[in-house]
Amino acid sequence: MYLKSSFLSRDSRKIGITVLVYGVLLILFIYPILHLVTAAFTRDGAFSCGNMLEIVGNESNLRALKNSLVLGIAVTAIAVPLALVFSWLVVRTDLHARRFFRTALVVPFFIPPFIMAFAWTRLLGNAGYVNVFLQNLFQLDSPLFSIYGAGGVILVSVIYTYPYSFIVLSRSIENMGAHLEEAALISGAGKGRVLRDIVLPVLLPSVASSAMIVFVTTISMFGIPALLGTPGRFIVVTTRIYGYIGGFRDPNGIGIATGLSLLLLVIAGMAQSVQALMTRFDRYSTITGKSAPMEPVRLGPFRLPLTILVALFVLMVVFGPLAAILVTSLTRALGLPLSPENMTLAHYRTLAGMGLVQRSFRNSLGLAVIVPSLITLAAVLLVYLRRNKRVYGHQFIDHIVSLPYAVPGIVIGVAMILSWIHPVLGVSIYNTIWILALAYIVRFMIFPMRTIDASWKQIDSSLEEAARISGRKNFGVLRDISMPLLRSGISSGWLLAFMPALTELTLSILLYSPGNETIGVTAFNVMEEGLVPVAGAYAMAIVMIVLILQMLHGRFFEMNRMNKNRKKRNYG
Amino acid sequence: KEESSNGISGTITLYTSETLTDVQSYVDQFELLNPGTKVEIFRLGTTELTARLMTELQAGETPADVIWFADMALFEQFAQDGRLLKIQPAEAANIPESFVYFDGMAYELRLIYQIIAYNTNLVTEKIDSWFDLTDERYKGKVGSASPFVSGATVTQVASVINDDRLGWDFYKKLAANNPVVSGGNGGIARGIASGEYAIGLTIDFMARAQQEQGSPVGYCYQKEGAVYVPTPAGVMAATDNPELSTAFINYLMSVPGQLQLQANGYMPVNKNVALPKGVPSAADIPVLETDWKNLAENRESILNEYAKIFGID
Amino acid sequence: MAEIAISHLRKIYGTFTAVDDFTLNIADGEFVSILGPSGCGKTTLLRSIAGFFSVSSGEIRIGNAFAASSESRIHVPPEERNLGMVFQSYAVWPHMNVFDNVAYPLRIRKEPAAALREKVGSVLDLLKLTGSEEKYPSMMSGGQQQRIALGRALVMNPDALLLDEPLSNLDSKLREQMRFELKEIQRKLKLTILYVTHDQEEAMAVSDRIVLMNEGRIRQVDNPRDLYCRPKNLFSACFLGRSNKINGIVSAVSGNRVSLTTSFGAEVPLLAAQSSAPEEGVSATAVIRYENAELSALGSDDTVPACVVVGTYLGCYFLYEVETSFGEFVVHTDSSVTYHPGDEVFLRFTEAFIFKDED
Amino acid sequence: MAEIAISHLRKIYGTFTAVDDFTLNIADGEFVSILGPSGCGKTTLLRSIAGFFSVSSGEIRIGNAFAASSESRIHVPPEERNLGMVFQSYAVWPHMNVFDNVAYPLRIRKEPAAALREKVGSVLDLLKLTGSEEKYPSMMSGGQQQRIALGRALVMNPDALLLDEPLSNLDSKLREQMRFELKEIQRKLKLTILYVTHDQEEAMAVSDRIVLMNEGRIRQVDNPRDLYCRPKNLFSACFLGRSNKINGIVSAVSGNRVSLTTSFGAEVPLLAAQSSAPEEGVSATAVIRYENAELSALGSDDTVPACVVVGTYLGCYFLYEVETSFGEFVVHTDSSVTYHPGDEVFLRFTEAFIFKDED
Ligand SMILES: Nc1ncnc2c1ncn2[C@@H]1O[C@H](COP(=O)(O)OP(=O)(O)OP(=O)(O)O)[C@@H](O)[C@H]1O
Ligand SMILES: Nc1ncnc2c1ncn2[C@@H]1O[C@H](COP(=O)(O)OP(=O)(O)OP(=O)(O)O)[C@@H](O)[C@H]1O
Ligand SMILES: [Mg+2]
Ligand SMILES: [Mg+2]
Repeated sequence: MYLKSSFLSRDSRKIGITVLVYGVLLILFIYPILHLVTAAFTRDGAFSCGNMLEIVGNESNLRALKNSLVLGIAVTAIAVPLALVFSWLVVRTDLHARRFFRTALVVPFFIPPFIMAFAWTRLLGNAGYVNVFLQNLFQLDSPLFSIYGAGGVILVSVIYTYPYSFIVLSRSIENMGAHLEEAALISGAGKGRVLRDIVLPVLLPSVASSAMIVFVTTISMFGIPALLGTPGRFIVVTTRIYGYIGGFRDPNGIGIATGLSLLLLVIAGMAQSVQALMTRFDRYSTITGKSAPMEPVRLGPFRLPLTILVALFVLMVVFGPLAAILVTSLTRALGLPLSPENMTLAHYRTLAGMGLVQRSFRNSLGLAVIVPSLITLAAVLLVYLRRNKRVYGHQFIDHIVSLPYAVPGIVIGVAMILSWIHPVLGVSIYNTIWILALAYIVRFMIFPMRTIDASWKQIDSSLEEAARISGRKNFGVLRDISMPLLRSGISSGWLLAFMPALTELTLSILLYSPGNETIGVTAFNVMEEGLVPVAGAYAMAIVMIVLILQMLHGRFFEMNRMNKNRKKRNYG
Repeated sequence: KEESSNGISGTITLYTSETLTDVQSYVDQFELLNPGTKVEIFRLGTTELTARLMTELQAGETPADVIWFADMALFEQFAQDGRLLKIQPAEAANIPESFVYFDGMAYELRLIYQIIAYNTNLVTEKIDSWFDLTDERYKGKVGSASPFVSGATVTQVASVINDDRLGWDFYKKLAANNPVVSGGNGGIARGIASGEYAIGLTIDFMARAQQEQGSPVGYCYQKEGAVYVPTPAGVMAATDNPELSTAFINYLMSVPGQLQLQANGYMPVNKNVALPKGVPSAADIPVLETDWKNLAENRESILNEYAKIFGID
Repeated sequence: MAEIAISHLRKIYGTFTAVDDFTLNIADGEFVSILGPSGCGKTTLLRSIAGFFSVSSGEIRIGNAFAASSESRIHVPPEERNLGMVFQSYAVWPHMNVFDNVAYPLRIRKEPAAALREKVGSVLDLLKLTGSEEKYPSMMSGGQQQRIALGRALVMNPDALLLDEPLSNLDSKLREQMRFELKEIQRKLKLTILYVTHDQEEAMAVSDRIVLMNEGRIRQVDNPRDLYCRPKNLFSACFLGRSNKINGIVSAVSGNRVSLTTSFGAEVPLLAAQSSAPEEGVSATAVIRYENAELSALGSDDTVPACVVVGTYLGCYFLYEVETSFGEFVVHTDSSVTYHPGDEVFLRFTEAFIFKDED
Repeated sequence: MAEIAISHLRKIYGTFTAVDDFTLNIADGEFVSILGPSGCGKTTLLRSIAGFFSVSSGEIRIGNAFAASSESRIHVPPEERNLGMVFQSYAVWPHMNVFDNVAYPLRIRKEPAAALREKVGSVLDLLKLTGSEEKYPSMMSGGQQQRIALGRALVMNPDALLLDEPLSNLDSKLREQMRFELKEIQRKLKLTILYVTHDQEEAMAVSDRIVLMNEGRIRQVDNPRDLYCRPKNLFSACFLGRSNKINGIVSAVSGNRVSLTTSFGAEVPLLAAQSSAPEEGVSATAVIRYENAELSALGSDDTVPACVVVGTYLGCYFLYEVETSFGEFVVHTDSSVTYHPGDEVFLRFTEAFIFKDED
């Protein structure tokens, strides 16, 4: 009977799919990580727990571990709520100029982190514009405050990470029909309560996912803690890791470094589990079979004050650093007072002159288009298989794909070298651009996985069921119903992967090869030359290009949104 | 396939932490002088460079033919492990004996020192001593690279603790002035130029570069002695093109190469090449004695001690 | 405890006018139902009163304060209007269990825990949801979810309740109990209730007044009985109850005896309801409710012959479809007498609403 | 074009049994309605037939092939069952406009464009949605969205249709037309239809058979008339129609004349419906439909005195609440005669369903 056969083939297909999926995950994700594990548990060629013992035996490491955790938690606890409030304001309310704010608030994400860090020292450092201004204002002989230390690291990290959450949340809030909020309003809840009692918990999947991303980003980040933390005696695990790799020349350096990285992996794994645990129920359908209209919530008397607050934030956090970078890129040389005669466009000319720069733009743009598209597609399929239990052990997939993002770039870089330096299956990708592509795929897979999984949790299953009862088969349903409804998750996942793929540094610098320089590497080298103004110009160029892309993408997006609004089309 | 006059040809890869444009200028000239040759530059900061090199070696192969960066200890280790090729470039005759390391496995190509630089807008007093760094006036405005990032600073530590005028006490005093210990020398130079730090320890040519760009930067060779930062260059034993590799190092020691270096603001080693203007000769620069042996043996404990003093452990 | 005064309300979506020039005063403690075809603007009306969007024009007063006024650009936010509402789409919160959903309005009002538990408990009891407190909406049936929504509105005692088809997914038993309870609560608390429903009988049973809407406009406002017995226009006559329509020329009028000549030339003797007064010669439409015609085995001067096509049993009565000289006709008789397809019968019209056709 | 055979179906959610030991054979082309209190398992039943989850036990055959069987671990996915379904929660796709929503099933079947446009057009026309083709669901009213869902099910011609309260949010006029159309389509295409509704009259009007469910189990399956006139148990008697309940001891039985003595000692003279045969002396419950009692001004031996409490006007008839010696009682009379609160009247019972109480 055809029924029976179809039933049997289902089972065998499941086995096939499982083998395929885990095969790929094994090669791409687990194999490199295994190198780290072996490195961590090896001493002069033999298995040993020496590294681990040494790690836990050294209270500096433990302190660093504590700091990393504190940092991660603090940053997550600040950045995510901030992002949620902003998302709600710019998407669901009648805030003034919300379209503009919506773009502006993402800009910090477009500035390469190490340049961002430099910009912040220019702003808030001892000789930063702000401090200098205040000093002159109050006639102080020493700077008013310092960004060196835990406070500074947290501040800048928050500013650096909130866009991750904002990008995810602002999109998923779009799918939330008005009626859930309206029901709370009519029950007498004020705007704040609506946000806390309804929006936050209903969007929990997206909130938790973005929190997870922010947390992992923070604990595995090197640039900011190194630049702002070390001077303030605030040492985190990643700084230690770099110390072991760079500073000591003792043969166990790498081993201990990877050992520490494994600790980060474990922490990230826990975060992943917490996130999964928080959102294990199906209580979050915001996209249901009954569409609700989406009137923006009216802020009433708060409208103007809130607009001003957001504007101030944008001014300080977004345009502040941009301005700092712009000024730097226009001054003839560092440290010269800001006066017309010190201004020049020479650095931009220098930049345009460098063949290297153009080459790296080409390389990076290529990577930044291919990689996100690939992994977003892959993520859709993976999440689909996982949700429909088409693979055995589906619960492990999430953990596996988030591993490579949890360790500092330099470490995963080392792992990638060890994995791919020799030809695998006859193909050698080492010293080609493809090792970079591969590394990015492995490292950024977590983004689309998390965002798509989250927005899938918000689709009411009846919508897919309706397609199936209409006679559509699995992937048909995926294409016709799920994918369009996943729009938010897909686009945010793509964007989250796009930026780092464009400007990634720590990983690329280990894996690039002559001829395959990336924007990050080149910008970094230019910086190293002491050609700071040129680096500034470089950063401005990057931001400009990304903004233009974003505009186009936005235009396109706008267009959808506009005719969406014209037809008052939206999900809920 | 065309061959250059002296019969060398092919492609080699150079691993270096020298600044990119400088290296590029040497390579361009070299390729011009030796048509049919190609030198691929792989430029990284010392930390990443060593990390990559070590990893590659651990995995059993590296594309590197010539290596050139400021990590004497690593070179020493390589020399012992026989990872370096013993070469006799003709030009070696023109450079002082002291700059030939591990009898011909590595060579010094130009001299750099870690010195004290300062921002001329913020520092008006005459600066000439290590102890200017411990001056109350500059509390919180002193910058220094971290030994966990900068090989030069490791050398510095090994030298300072070896000098009885300074020693660990100096660092304790310095720490009391709570300096900013972070990143590499490049960052410190930038910081000084931008005024982030009033004064700090960095490499002389970096200070010079900032000066040339027009930044308000001054520098001095400490009267107690600057830190001489050896930056060896050598040929990997595993290279598949020893001739070209040797030729490249030979070029760097030759007059044209040294002139190029000098033009970039470095102190040449070739006795037939004059110093850049405004730069004292190596003879006139007091230098601290570096205890390489101690460093090689107690590197970890030394760095830990340093880290403890500056609270960056 | 508030009257609601709506005047010249208009709501335009893009180019589409959903509610148009809507003026209505709802007295304090009055129970007003809104009837109208699907898509006529009922929900939009309720949403404007709740204040989820600013009206395109017109004004709304709740109690004696302006809630919304387009010209003086007033807009009181929903949370300050102290209204209760049941959404047509339930809008139960997926992340809260039944208890929390219902308790929410009280939590907002900082109700002490004990009183809260007690109130919610009694409401859930009333809604037959006791025992499901811990369940989440996704584990509830459609009707149960609707009851959660209802409970949420009942538990708070607002000035006025806006109910948008609150019982549409409940079985008739439950529905009847609920509407009875609603009526009780309203009497007790003197609630003003604006009630949207598609169940005419329900509307008749509970309402003080019924508003009949079509295409965003009011067609008639009256107490149930007058609305049913004295429809002011063709729409009202047709929309309420179930009826037959006959088009023709008024051929003779004596008192309320009217005879209509259809296009097929058939003579139809009718008893005009007092509400409508046709003149001879005009072309008119007669609306005859199913129950305003009788079938009998023997004819007389005021009957027309007919032939039974089919009879449908509807519990307490029969519905007969008969064939006449002027087309199909449906009659509604109690289940005592039964006819069979093909029976020759006679049709008497006891009351008809006759309206002059406007052309 | 397929019969559906369900045997011993059971669906358990965690610990809660939503459908229990459900056995039913639906003939090819039969129109079966499901009535039952909210939360009794109707939707769950439909969803098991559709195949959205695997049943806990029992089996389902569609046509002559197994669709689901717990012991032989068969589960045919929904897309291979060729059924049409209207979801209680509509399940209209928010990202498709009205036309695309309705056209989707045809697109899957690779319907040629012209035929597709034509079919969808006619369905939309039937649903009074013409002109809204381009609108998106969020711009539609509740009822309009429900019609989209209905259209999607009607446009494809499946072997069987599963309709879950498909008309609950439509006004009565539209509802009547729709159910008429449904019946037509079913007749034309010989569709098998499983129809969930809360509107008993609707069920009566359209169904060949009605399934009465309670708490996941079948209580009675019958054709509308028998179900209404011959309830097999107290639940059926009470659930269908609207009725009064009287508890008491059967004090006298002669033929179908039964008199019941209530706890207050009141004597109630009843006419037992043939379906139920009580014996003397047992305690029993009598169910008397509103329409199975009459009010008259003058009494006789088979009447009991009563006093009018309140009369409610319900369009085609009156509902009188009267006070009797055995409590409140509701009667249902046509609107010809009217009584007023306080009037002394007499109550006659024309038919009662009497069931022995099980204890
Ligand atoms: N956001 C919108 N954009 C455009 N038109 C809309 C929008 N919302 C509703 N409409 C239209 O306004 C009209 C009234 O909608 P409303 O929901 O008030 O109808 P309703 O009377 O509640 O109908 P139902 O009884 O089906 O719920 C409908 O024709 C609908 O198509
Ligand atoms: N996922 C679930 N988990 C637990 N219980 C559930 C779940 N879904 C439904 N139920 C319970 O199963 C019972 C039957 O649900 P179902 O939706 O079939 O009722 P229904 O007959 O359709 O009611 P209604 O007429 O209100 O739609 C309900 O009591 C409901 O609480
Ligand atoms: Mg509505
Ligand atoms: Mg249901």
